[in-house]
Amino acid sequence: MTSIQFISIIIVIVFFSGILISLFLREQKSLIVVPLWSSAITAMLSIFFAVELNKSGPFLFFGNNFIVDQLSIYHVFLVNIVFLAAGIYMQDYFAKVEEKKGASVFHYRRFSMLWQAFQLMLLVVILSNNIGLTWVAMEATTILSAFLIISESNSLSLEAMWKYLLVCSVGIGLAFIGTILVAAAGREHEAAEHMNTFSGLYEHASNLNPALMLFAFIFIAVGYGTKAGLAPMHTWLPDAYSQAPTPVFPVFSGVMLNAALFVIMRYLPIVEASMGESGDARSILLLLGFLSLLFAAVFIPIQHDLKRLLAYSSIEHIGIITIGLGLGGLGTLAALFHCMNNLISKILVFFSSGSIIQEYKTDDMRKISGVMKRMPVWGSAFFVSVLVLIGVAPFSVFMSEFMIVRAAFRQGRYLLFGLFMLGTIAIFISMLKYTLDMVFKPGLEDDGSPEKVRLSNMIIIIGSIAVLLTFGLWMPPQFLDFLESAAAIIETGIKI
Amino acid sequence: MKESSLIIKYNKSNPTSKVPLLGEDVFRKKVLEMTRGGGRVNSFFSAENDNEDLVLYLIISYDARGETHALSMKVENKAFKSLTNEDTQFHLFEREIYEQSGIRPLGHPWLKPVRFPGGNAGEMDFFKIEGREIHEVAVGPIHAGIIEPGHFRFQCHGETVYHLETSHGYQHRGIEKKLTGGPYRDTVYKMGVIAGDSTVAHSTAYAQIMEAFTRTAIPARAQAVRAIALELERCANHIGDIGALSGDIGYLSTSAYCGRIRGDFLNMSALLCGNRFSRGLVLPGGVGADIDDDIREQLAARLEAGKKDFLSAASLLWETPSVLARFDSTGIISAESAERIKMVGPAARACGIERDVRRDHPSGYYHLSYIPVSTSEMGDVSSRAYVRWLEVQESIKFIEKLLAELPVGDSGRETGTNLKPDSITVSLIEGWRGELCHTALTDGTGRFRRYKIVDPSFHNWLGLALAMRGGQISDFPVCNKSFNLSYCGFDL
Amino acid sequence: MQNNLLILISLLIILSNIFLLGSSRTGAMIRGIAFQGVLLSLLPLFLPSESVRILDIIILAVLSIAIKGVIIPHYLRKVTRNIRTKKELHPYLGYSVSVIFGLLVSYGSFYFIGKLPFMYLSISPFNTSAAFASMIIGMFIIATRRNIIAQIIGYLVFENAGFILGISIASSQPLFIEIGILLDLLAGIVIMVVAVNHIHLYFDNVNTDSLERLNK
Amino acid sequence: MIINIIISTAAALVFSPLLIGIINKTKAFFSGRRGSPFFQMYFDLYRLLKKDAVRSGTTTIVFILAPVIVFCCTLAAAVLIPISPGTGIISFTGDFVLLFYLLGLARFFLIISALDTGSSFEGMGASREAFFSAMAEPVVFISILTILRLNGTTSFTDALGGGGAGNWIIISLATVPFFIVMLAENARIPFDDPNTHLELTMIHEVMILDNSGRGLALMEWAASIKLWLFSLIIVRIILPGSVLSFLLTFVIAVIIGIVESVIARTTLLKIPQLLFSAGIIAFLGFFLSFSKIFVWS
Repeated sequence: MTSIQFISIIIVIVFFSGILISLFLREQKSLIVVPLWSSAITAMLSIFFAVELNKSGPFLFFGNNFIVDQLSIYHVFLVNIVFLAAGIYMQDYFAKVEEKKGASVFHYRRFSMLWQAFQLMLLVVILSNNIGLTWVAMEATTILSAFLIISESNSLSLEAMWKYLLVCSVGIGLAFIGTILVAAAGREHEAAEHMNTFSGLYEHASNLNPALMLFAFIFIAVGYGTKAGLAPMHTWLPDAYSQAPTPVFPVFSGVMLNAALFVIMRYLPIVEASMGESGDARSILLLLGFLSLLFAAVFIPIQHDLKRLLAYSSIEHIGIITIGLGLGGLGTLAALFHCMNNLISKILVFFSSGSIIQEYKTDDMRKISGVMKRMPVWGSAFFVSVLVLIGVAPFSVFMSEFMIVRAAFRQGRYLLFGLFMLGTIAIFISMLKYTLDMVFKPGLEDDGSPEKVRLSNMIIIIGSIAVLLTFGLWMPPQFLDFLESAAAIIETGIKI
Repeated sequence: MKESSLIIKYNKSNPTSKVPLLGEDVFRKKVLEMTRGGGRVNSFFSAENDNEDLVLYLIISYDARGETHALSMKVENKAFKSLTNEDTQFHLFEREIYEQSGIRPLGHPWLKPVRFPGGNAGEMDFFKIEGREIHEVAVGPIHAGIIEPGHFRFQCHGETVYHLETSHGYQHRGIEKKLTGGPYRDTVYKMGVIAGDSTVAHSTAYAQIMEAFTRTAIPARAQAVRAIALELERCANHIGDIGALSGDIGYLSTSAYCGRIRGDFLNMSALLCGNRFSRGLVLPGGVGADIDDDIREQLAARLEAGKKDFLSAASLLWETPSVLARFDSTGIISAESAERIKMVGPAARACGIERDVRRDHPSGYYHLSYIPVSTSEMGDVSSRAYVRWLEVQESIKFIEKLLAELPVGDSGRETGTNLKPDSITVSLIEGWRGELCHTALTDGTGRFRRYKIVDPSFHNWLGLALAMRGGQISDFPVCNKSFNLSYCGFDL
Repeated sequence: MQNNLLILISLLIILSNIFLLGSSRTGAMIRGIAFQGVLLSLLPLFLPSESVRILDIIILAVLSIAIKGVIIPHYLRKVTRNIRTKKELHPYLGYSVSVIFGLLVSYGSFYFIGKLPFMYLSISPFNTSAAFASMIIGMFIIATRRNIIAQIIGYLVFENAGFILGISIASSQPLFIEIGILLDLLAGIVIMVVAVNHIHLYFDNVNTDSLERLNK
Repeated sequence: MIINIIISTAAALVFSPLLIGIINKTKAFFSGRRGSPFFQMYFDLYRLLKKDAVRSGTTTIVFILAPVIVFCCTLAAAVLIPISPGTGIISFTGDFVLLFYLLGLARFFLIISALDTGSSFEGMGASREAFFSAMAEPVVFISILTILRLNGTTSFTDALGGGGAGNWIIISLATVPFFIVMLAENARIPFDDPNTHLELTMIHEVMILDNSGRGLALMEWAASIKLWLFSLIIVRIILPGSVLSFLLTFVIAVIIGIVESVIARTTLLKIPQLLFSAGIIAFLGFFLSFSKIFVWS
């Protein structure tokens, strides 16, 4: 697989050169363009990977430290799409910020470098086959993203950063202990050489000590779950969201949370296989997922802060994905589908709300009203995105949620089904109420200046709405195939 | 009403008539206005004027502006309305006025003797806390160690101190009274023993007063020597205190070494003038001993050695956890309390208050050369020790600089014997314990009508009492040592 | 003898945990955590290891002593000096209670961890239970202390727990992963220290009481 | 038997003041002084014994008797410790209780003689002594129980007077807290400063503030015998099989000197914490002495 190695080297070079170029650039504008290119190139290359994958099936490279399969490529693609969208949005956002504050070049340079390093580390998390390497890269994302929160330096963002650092570090520490326990389970096995890789572990999963694996999975689920924002370890998330600059949101919400969940997806088949498909590990995920849904349902109605509201909505969706994983079967497919839907809707909602907040200079929802009149484009984008998020019918989020409900129903878990419906309905009502008030209630008089939306942003808005609608109404069969093979990896593990 | 106070120049005498003499109400209003505006009372005392009427003089200074004001008040019926209830810093001054002149501050909350000029020291109504479980511990006037006499009365509950009251007067020598009618030939020697460890500071204050009255300008070289002697005195005492503090907590090495190093610094003073406590060095008009090149080199060499020894011995303190654990949070006095009672010197600077006469009201060589103010923040024993540690280093640096740039010229000249009649002058000096304030008034014949001395201990004893509140009675010795206040300087 | 040494080190780790729980001064805590770091780094040297990896183990031990015993404590000491915090004021739980908690956790983990079904994997059950005790104690310190430096130290204790566990039951990680783990820890601490400096700048103190505006 | 008693008594009486001399010499060395001679305490005792005592008017017979009782009880306790293998005088189940209750009796008389003077300082000292010794006692008992378990015997003097050593980890877990308690019981830094003159901070010294002459000599001597007793116990715990191990008490004196030189005295508030920590170490040792992970050899 030399071509693959070649391409991955290109990716690494792209990132490192991006970081290095940032060191020498003096212009703020060019500084925020650089990350754009690196994510664009990587997104394109991930399509190449996907094509390669269709030809040859999953494969390892760089020894057996990295792995490419449908699951990882799916996530690589998603990650880079979000980074790309965020990169495009960033151009506009920072131009406006610049008018207000006049941040220094140093500021932008730091931001650009961190951004790319963060992106690179996320790629390592997703593509890594080595359980230790996964952990190391995950910890690195924690550290790097802490600086992204603080890029607007004030006392509140410091507080958020501190909480984020501490809670996530502890969470990652728990994941480390889980990783060690898995490694220990692998150690007693003959083929100890390969037992610190996901592929190797799955190969010998049935010989692993089941008690130890379950014990380890608890640590892993709680540890990486902290990073994913699963309740009750979610406490850092609303604070970090409310303080991070807008372009960073979807990266947090979509990418980092998904990446953390992705690691759990990697472990899930191994643990289940070692325990003879007893479903205990899935129950843990179900529990965490429902707790998240519950927390979101309780906290969303009492929020006044728009960013915090969206943070809790993130927790809800992560919870839904986890529930899907916990259900298994159709649920797994739905969970993967939901990953994408969630991500794209997050792009839409975060950018539109970010623009609203930037315009109104407050994130208190009680002070925002008449959005539709004042900024029709972003306003309608925001309204649509909220509709998507709460699962209104023709959009794809509805579809994936519906699939999960169906999976629960099919498995005869009626209590689960009921709870799920209750939670989503509570969130539906309260979010809709807030949004209607914000968007349609007559607000302060217009200051006359018409809303200016860049072409690139229009493309993001229209593109993401189109994708959401398309996938809601009609699933392309190639995509379904791809998704099914990715779900099969979660269900039955990697086969090489 | 506009010019209702006289701005005092430190090295000049001012006609007493220029000090505005106000009626009680105006005075009261004006004074409270000044204290609210950041004024700090340096001295408040009674004196007679030519008609043998009693007049209250108030010396008050603004540290931020570097100004010192004087104003006075006519007393009628030997009584005035107490200012203590409005501002705590008048408390002890008013007690002193009552004791010295019989002028009663009406409504004073705590009118008790200060120095017991008639004998019977210590016989008074101590503040008492009632309660079955409260017990009283009386310590002194005779102590187990070799220290000065003073009485402490603790109101305790178990080991916790609720209140400490200090009572002095066992060393009352009537110095102020003896100075009246002066200056005499022995006055300068009396100045040297107001507080035996602050000889240079008190002598310098006196010398500046004499120079102001006789309009003598003293050469820069003499001023430099005074500054060197003052800083040497500061070093010696601070080092001794750091040693004594570590001795109190049983930390032997620093205690033993600092004890010796203090001796080294005292010997440097001896090298300057032949006396380890610099007696007779500072004289009105100049200094009693000049620094020749030989002494200068020797002094520099000894200073270098002393500095090295001190740094190695005292830095141990900040590296030993058990020492820090003992010092930290022991005897805390908050910055608010310290500001309220207007503490001075290292004790105030340990609370984070930047108050240093050398910077705020410089005189002598401090006009020409700046010495940084060292502060710490916590207001506990640790901070007080730390401020001393910083100050010693600054002082050594200062002396080194002075030795290198010692101005050429005379070491002094004669002052005349004719003092300007009917004048007032004030001298503020930052002794090692803090600000000391000498105020002198001359009568029509050029003799001292009144010579008022305020030692830093006068401001700070109450600080010790406040620092003990809520503390452990077993912390008292180390807390007391961290203030290291003078008994005789208070008792005068 | 080797067994005894392992036990001694674990014992000292437990004692240092208890010391950390009981000490109120950040200086003392930093000393304690440095001591613990050095102890941990010595652990792999006493393992009955495959002789092939002896060089790896020595490199790891040296690196770990440098990072956990020297660099991190140095950083912490520097920031402590910088922000002039000396003492932890009123933790959420008293020191004696904390110490008793630490004792109970240590005894409890010794009792329960030994009963887990996979303990045959561990080199010494004593080490493993010390690791689990450290983990809980680390989280306890983070949760009950207001002082930020104390929280960082709690995090270090927690990380150390992972290190001990890794050594005592899964000693065959490749070297580069181990080094990555150490560097991650170092980077994490460095940014925490940077954060502390910033927090000090903005809040004028480093107690998390002042960090409570974002609650809800 | 008689010989043993004579040897133990003589050793306690003769060697104990030397311990104080060694400690002081060590401290002097660390603070760069020459220090008082090794035998200074003997001279002091001689001088004091020659002198008659001055008594405060408020004191009663208790105050007169106390020094004698304190001295006798401490000496009796010291004699119970075998100074080499096989020189134990008594041996029965729980004999260490007798030993420590003799010391307790001594302390009781020390306290009530201090209270007898009616001085507020001595009252404070007495209350501190009572409080801290109550905290120190359990630590001593736990460490001794650990030692008994290690030796598989129920008699402390048997455990000290022979038998084999156990696991050194557990022995150190018993000895370290015992050493800490020794510092507390003998009024050494960090618990108390034997050299201080500050009556408000003293614990032991303040209680004998009113004693003078012979009474003071007995009190001081008793204090040094107590130090001898504790250091002998430690030495016998570490090296129970050795004949000349009592000479190691001098090494312990040096260690005490070093400890006193490098750390400062702690605040009284922290003393319970310190003793508490000692108790934790002792308890850890006791707990481990039951555990099966140590392969006993």
